Amino acid sequence: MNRESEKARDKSAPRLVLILFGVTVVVAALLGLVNHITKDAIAEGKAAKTSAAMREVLPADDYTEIDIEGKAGDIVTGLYEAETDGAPAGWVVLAAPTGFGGTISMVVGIDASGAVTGVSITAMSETSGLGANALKEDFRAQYRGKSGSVALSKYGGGIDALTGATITSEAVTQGVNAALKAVAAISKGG
Amino acid sequence: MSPSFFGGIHPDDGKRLASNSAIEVLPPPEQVVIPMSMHIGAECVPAVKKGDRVLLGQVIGEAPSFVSAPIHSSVSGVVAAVEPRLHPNGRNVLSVVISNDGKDEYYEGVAPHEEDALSPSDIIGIVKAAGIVGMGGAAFPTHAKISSALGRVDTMIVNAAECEPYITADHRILLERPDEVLAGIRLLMRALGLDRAVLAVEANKADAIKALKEKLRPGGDGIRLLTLKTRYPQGAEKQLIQTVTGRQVPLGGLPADVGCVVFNAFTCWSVNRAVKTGLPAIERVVTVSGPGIAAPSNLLCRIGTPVERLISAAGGLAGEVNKIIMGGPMMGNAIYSTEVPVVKGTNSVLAMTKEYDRHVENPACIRCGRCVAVCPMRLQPLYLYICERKGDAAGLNRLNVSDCIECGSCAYICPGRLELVQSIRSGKAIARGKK
Amino acid sequence: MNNILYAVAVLGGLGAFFGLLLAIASKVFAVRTDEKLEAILACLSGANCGACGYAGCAAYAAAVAAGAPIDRCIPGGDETAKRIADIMGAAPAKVERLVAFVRCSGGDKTYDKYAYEGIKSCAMAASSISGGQRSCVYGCLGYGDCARVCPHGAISISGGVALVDREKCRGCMLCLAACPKKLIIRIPYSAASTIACANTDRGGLTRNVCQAGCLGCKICEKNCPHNAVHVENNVAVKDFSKCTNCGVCAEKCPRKLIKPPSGRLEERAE
Amino acid sequence: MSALDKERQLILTVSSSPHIRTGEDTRSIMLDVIIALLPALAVAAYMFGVRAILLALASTAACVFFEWGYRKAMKKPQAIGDLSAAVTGLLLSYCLPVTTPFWAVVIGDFFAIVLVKQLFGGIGKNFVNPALAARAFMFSWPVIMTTWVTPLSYKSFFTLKLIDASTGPTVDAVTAATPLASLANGAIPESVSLLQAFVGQVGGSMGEISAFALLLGGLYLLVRRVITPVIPLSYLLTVAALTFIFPLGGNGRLEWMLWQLCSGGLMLGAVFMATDYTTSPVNPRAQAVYGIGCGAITVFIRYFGAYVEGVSYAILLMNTCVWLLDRAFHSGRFGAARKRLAPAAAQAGPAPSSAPAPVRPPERPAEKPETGSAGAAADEAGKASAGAPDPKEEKSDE
Amino acid sequence: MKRQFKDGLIGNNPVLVQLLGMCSTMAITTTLFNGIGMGVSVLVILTCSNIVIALLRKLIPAKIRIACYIVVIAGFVTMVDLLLQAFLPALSASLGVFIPLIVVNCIILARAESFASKNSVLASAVDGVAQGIGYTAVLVVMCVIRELLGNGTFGGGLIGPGGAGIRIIPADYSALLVILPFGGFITLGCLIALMQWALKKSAAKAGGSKGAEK
Amino acid sequence: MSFSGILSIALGAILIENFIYIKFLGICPFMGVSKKMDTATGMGLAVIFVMGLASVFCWIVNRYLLVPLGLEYMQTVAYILVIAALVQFVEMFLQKSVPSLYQALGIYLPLITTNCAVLGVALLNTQYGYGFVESVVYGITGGVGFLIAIVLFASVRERLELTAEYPEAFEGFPIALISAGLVALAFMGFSGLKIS
Ligand SMILES: Cc1cc2nc3c(=O)[nH]c(=O)nc-3n(C[C@H](O)[C@H](O)[C@H](O)COP(=O)(O)O)c2cc1C
Ligand SMILES: Cc1cc2nc3c(=O)[nH]c(=O)nc-3n(C[C@H](O)[C@H](O)[C@H](O)COP(=O)(O)O)c2cc1C
Ligand SMILES: Cc1cc2nc3c(=O)[nH]c(=O)nc-3n(C[C@H](O)[C@H](O)[C@H](O)COP(=O)(O)O)c2cc1C
Ligand SMILES: Cc1cc2nc3c(=O)[nH]c(=O)nc-3n(C[C@H](O)[C@H](O)[C@H](O)CO)c2cc1C
Ligand code: SF4
Ligand code: SF4
Ligand code: SF4
Ligand code: SF4
Ligand code: FES
Repeated sequence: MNRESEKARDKSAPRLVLILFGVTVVVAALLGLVNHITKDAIAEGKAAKTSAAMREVLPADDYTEIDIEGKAGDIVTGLYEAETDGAPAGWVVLAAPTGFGGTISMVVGIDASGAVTGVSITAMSETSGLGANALKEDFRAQYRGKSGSVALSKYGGGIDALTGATITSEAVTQGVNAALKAVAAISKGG
Repeated sequence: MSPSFFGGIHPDDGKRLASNSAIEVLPPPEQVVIPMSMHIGAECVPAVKKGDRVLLGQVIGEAPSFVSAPIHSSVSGVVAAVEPRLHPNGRNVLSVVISNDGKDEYYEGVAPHEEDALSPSDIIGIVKAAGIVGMGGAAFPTHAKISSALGRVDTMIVNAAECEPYITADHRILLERPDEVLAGIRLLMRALGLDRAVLAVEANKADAIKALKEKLRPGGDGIRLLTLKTRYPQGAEKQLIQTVTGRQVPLGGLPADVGCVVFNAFTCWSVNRAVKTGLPAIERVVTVSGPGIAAPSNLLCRIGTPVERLISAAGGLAGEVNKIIMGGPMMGNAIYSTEVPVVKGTNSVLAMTKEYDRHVENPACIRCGRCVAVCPMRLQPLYLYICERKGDAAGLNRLNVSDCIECGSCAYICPGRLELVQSIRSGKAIARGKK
Repeated sequence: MNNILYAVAVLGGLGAFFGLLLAIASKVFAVRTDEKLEAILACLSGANCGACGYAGCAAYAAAVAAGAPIDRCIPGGDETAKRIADIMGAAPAKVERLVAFVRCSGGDKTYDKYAYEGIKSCAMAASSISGGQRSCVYGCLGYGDCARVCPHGAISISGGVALVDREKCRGCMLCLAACPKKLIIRIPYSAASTIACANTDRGGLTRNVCQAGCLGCKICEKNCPHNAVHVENNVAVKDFSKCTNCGVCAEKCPRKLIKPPSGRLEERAE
Repeated sequence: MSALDKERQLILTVSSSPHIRTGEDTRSIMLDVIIALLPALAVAAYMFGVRAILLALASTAACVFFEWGYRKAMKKPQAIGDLSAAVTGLLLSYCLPVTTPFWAVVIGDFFAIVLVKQLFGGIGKNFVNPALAARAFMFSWPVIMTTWVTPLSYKSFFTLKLIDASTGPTVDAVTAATPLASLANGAIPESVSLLQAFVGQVGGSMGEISAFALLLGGLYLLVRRVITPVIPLSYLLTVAALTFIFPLGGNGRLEWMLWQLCSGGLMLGAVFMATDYTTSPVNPRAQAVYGIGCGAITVFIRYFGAYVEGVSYAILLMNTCVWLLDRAFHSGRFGAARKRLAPAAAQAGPAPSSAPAPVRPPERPAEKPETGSAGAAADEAGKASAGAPDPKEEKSDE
Repeated sequence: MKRQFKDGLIGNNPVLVQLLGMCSTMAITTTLFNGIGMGVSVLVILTCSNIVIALLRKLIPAKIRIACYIVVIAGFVTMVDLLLQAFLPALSASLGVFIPLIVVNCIILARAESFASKNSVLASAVDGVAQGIGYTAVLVVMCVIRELLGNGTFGGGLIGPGGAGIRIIPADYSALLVILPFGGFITLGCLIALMQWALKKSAAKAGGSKGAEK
Repeated sequence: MSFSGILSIALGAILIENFIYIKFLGICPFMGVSKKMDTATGMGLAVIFVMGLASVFCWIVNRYLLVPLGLEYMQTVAYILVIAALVQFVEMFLQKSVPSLYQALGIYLPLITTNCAVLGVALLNTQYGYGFVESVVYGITGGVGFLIAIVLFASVRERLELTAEYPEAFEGFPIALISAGLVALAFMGFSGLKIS
């Protein structure tokens, strides 16, 4: 690099500002462009994922979000009322209990009678081979049809824990219970 | 619980081998080799040359400075050579070789002193002229030690611990000549202007303690007999002071800094002899012992006698001897030739057999921490070793390598068989070199 | 489209703001820096990756200016090292390549005064007793302190004596300081032969302790046509400024200890 | 050469002082550890059947083999004679469930010896405990590591079948929860009594179940001076104190504390693993701090962690602090605290004969040489041991 | 140019020799899919940023060059991030925060500083591709090893039933810890050791043959 | 922000999700500057400082600029710009005004700009949806986790440097990485910790 000329270039502070400004402006413009192109695809992807999960746990035509501010505990992060052909079909609850490796994002479907119709896990960082086995259908299927409250077998409930992953199992169970409770509160109140 | 020093070990003391052998006088050899360096301090300058006739007790090496001690002929005869000869320390050292004429003619200066008329400085003068050096191992000129302690100390300790295994020279002298040792102690007390002294003896010398007790004037003369727990290195100066007075010699300090001065028991005996008879340091008791000696003995022999003579006088070697040591097994030097002479500081000659050799080819530290637990100076030998191996001078200084007294407790105890003392010695040099 | 405008405005604003901030700060907080340091810094990769072991490029530049090795910038590689070398001063002028040489042929040709037990190190053995176990107190102890310090693996122990491989030796002379017997000297790489003995005792004494040692017989001295070999202190010494590598001395030496500086001991003896 | 030397053809040996060495060496120490471990193996065999012994033997053999193999491959001098690999093998098997399949044990042994120990240079050079690191690694197979057999539930002493990794325990013995699992939930186990837990009739890793047998082994090690009491005591006391002060689940303090002490790998860890020389500090004070650290982390993990057992991780974590601790807590320096002890007379200058300070009578205890520094308890513990480790010697009357 | 590629792969491999970008190398190498995804993302970003920086190298003053480089790099990273989110959401989810963190991946800035800022556009582009391939290769090797030992499968996220990879070791025998952080450290350590061994060996060979020539 | 909330964020950042041993963020400086204990300490302290600072400013930029304008997708660019400029600013400031502190900490600053941990903490703050206090706590305690990790590791490396004898091929980074792996193994003891 030619140091003499570099020094000369360094002299003016406004120049510094201008160049940095220029670079950032160009980058920002490009980013804005890319964002413009991808924005919809990203949003769609996200929505599709959640709605797919919702549809999986409780098939319905339409889901409307219900305000649950203060009515459910920390674990429940969202509640939707499901409708099929305009008739209420039950509720879909988004829950986020804490497992072994952090938050587990899950979706619980509950029908009008208050029984669980399905459990789906949308994001988790449990150990693969252990806690991650909670993604498997046979574990989640255990919750189907349960109502009131659920518990692991070792506490006298009907849910068999995953081998070597009691903590994950407990967390999922906790999520389902929170969902059931939230729905109970809503349906009573509403 | 009696006060004691920190750490230490309990090796098998092996003293039973020689402790019951009375001191025998070894006839002087046909030729003595007297090195010009037998003490800490400046090497002496030969005062004779080849062909000179010398008499028993005549000065043959003159002390060039204050911290040094003159050297005397231990026989009468003719100087056969003045040349470098093998010294117990393994190096060739300028020595005066004298052919003994067997007559033991005394030099005229050798005459008894009028004991009661002596002033403290007269006593110091006699000690200096007699070339007495510490007989406990370090061979520091005794007159220099007295002078530097004058007026600074309140306690004189006589070191009769003799904690090194096998050695029984001090033990025998205490048992056989308790009067002379006590007289020497009183002389030193007079020289220092003290009216108290502690005579410290390890508990494993029961008979000597009994003999001393009988000779001590009850209450009269200020000498207190103290029985010490048998534990190595009980006799090391700093540890002994700690045991006796509870004081710790400060870092880099001298005993006088805590008001103490220490003399070995045999040193006291030599002082007494120099005053009573005028004989300088030409003789000493040497224990010849160890598992490889046929008839372990305590021999009173002339300085300059070849070790070979001592061994044959003690019945020769027995068993598979692989090592001969001058000094104790913990701190002594292994020698490779039995030609080397007895010097002033030689308190024993030991022959060790193969089964005592526990050296291993590939030592490995297992971090058991025993070396730390036994180090009387509270050092961490394993870390010193590591730093020395890496040549890390800063690390060695941080770990105070210079505090080590080379007592060998750590290497003795080490189950990994590390050569800790050897490494630490080299570590001291590294630390000094790159401070 | 609005979105893109916002983006441009915000990011551009941030850029301008921080640009300004730094521009002002660099005026306000200007610190006079060392020219050389700046120059070195400019050579470094600037990645601040820490691979050099220092706390970033600036720290390493400072260390280099203070004398640290110049080849630690891993992303920068050789090229950077070269450029730093330029800044740090001209490379040393070409000089005669020097290599190390061990002046001893004893080893197995001496006998042991005693069996040594302890740390396997020349310094240890030598400082232990009587200058080591070998009968010759001048000779190589064979525990390889020199080999351990050699960063280029140029020294091996052969026949009980340390031997420098002239091809591998880079002349750093670390081994010189490591040898407690001070046996290692520098010789020109091109030297065809050198006297491999350092025993300064008289011939008779030497013969007693070593079957290979220099006897001080002066045959080499007498035969050297260039006056390059002299016996001093009972041992032959070569003056390389005069030696023409003619090889006469090596041929005439009755003990065959004037040897080429590398190759295995056995080969050398031939 | 003197005539004597010539006559006897003596080639003497020269070496540095000291010239005598204690009879104890690494091998004898390791042998003592193995002996001390035997009672626990006996209890394991009684409770779980012959498989316990087989597992221990297999693990030991594999460790010794890997140690031999690595050093052979690397052309290093052999060192299996020091028996440290055998200790590692034995201890690793002790902290595994008795049903662990042999292939898993062998992988664990490989990990312990090759990756943790020999890669760093072998005995004395590794910085974490090989057996414990291997156990942590074996949590790769959590099902294997958390399948517990009920003691004495085998049908025949010789026929405890292996568990099959894929199908879980297909044992002809019953699996059981360990007391720890219950304690982790704040409940004192109901199915077993404290006495059973103490002697070892509980589920758990094969070598850890019997606090009694382990204490017996620990006592042997103490008597033989292989270990000093500092680490085990500071470790156990810390756990005892913390669990006594903070009982969970509204349980009685004393009962809760005793259960905590007798459960899981605590005794095994405190007596045999935290004391591993290589991975623990050498300075007594540092050892006390190390023990306290192990205790605190153990309780912390037991109370708050995902794992019901914290011992192995606590020790591993403290292993990494050893160098720091040894540096920070060494035991003072001889003569460093002298000013206080120097007699007045010595400073008063000359005229000692006129007023000599009396010699201290030896009965008076010496003042503590160190200045009382932080961690008085640690200090005391350190001192207690400082005297202790004088190794047992050949008695002088032998 | 051939040399540049060889350097990128072996002689001057960004991870194994320059020891850069270790965070992502250890963090995300749990399935082949992750490895390839990350590797290609870095390759693209590295190449683009190298090109742009080589273009701008004459323009940018020294004082703010790091800031400018970072902004450029961050721009590309964000673009890749957005594109992934839009079109490969699964990959985006599994790489998580490590995609935006490519900004601070030392490799990219290091190449910008030490290469692109001093060389022509073409050379810089080649450098980006070569170094990117070197990085990707290491990631792939790490992934294959860790996925195989830790999960018992090959090609996770890409092939096999449901993208779970082809099972090679039965699930119950695979050593879970190899795909945990611990395994990342150990695997990378062993790989670098292997590299050092190989480089040394080849250097010795080269040195040996040189010696023989003499 | 309750005390227990803060405690659990802190414990999480220091022990459970240690930036180095579990999250793998900031490995480059961790490996580069862990040979000696004192430099490791300096580095650790500097990281705490920068991570705290980054958390504060990035939170402000995000909350008051990006979110209101719907520009969340520009987080990465904005954050790195903020961090780079801030660090450089602080460095200049220290060098001129507090040279002693600059000597102790400042020299580590450039190394930190391009460190995954700092950008990581800003991005994670946003991802976790942390408020201002939480962000600051997470930033600082994440740095504390880094400090603990690097100091412990430096002590291990000092020990290895002095005592270990490993095969030549493992010289340098390989043995360091394997040692770090073993420390990470020990840190797994904290995984899944729950403070209730
Ligand atoms: C590497 C590793 C990963 C783990 N991952 C999980 C997990 O994802 N989920 C979980 O609940 N427990 C996990 N654990 C914890 C234990 O497997 C388990 O919680 C504990 O041993 C109690 O298990 P149990 O009660 O199911 O027998 C993990 C443990 C280890 C060693
Ligand atoms: C260089 C030197 C100077 C000494 N100066 C004195 C001194 O002035 N006064 C004194 O009483 N002792 C002095 N000593 C003797 C020591 O205190 C000690 O008695 C001697 O080293 C022997 O101790 P040891 O056998 O325990 O090693 C000195 C020693 C040495 C090496
Ligand atoms: C480890 C060690 C052990 C010692 N053991 C004794 C001993 O047992 N008896 C003895 O008189 N001196 C022993 N000394 C020497 C003393 O420290 C000290 O030098 C001597 O008592 C001073 O007296 P002196 O000058 O009259 O020799 C030992 C020294 C050391 C370092
Ligand atoms: C008291 C004592 C305890 C030991 N504990 C262990 C241990 O817990 N784990 C282990 O692998 N080795 C242990 N060993 C054996 C050996 O010291 C260990 O493998 C070293 O770590 C090897 O360097 C022990 C040895 C002793 C003497
Ligand atoms: S006694 Fe030996 S093995 Fe034990 S710690 Fe000290 S040096 Fe190491
Ligand atoms: S030789 Fe030195 S380090 Fe060893 S125990 Fe004695 S004083 Fe301590
Ligand atoms: S240490 Fe240096 S001078 Fe000596 S042989 Fe090796 S490279 Fe040559
Ligand atoms: S040359 Fe010197 S350092 Fe090398 S082996 Fe010989 S004596 Fe030792
Ligand atoms: S890649 Fe993370 S700090 Fe370098």
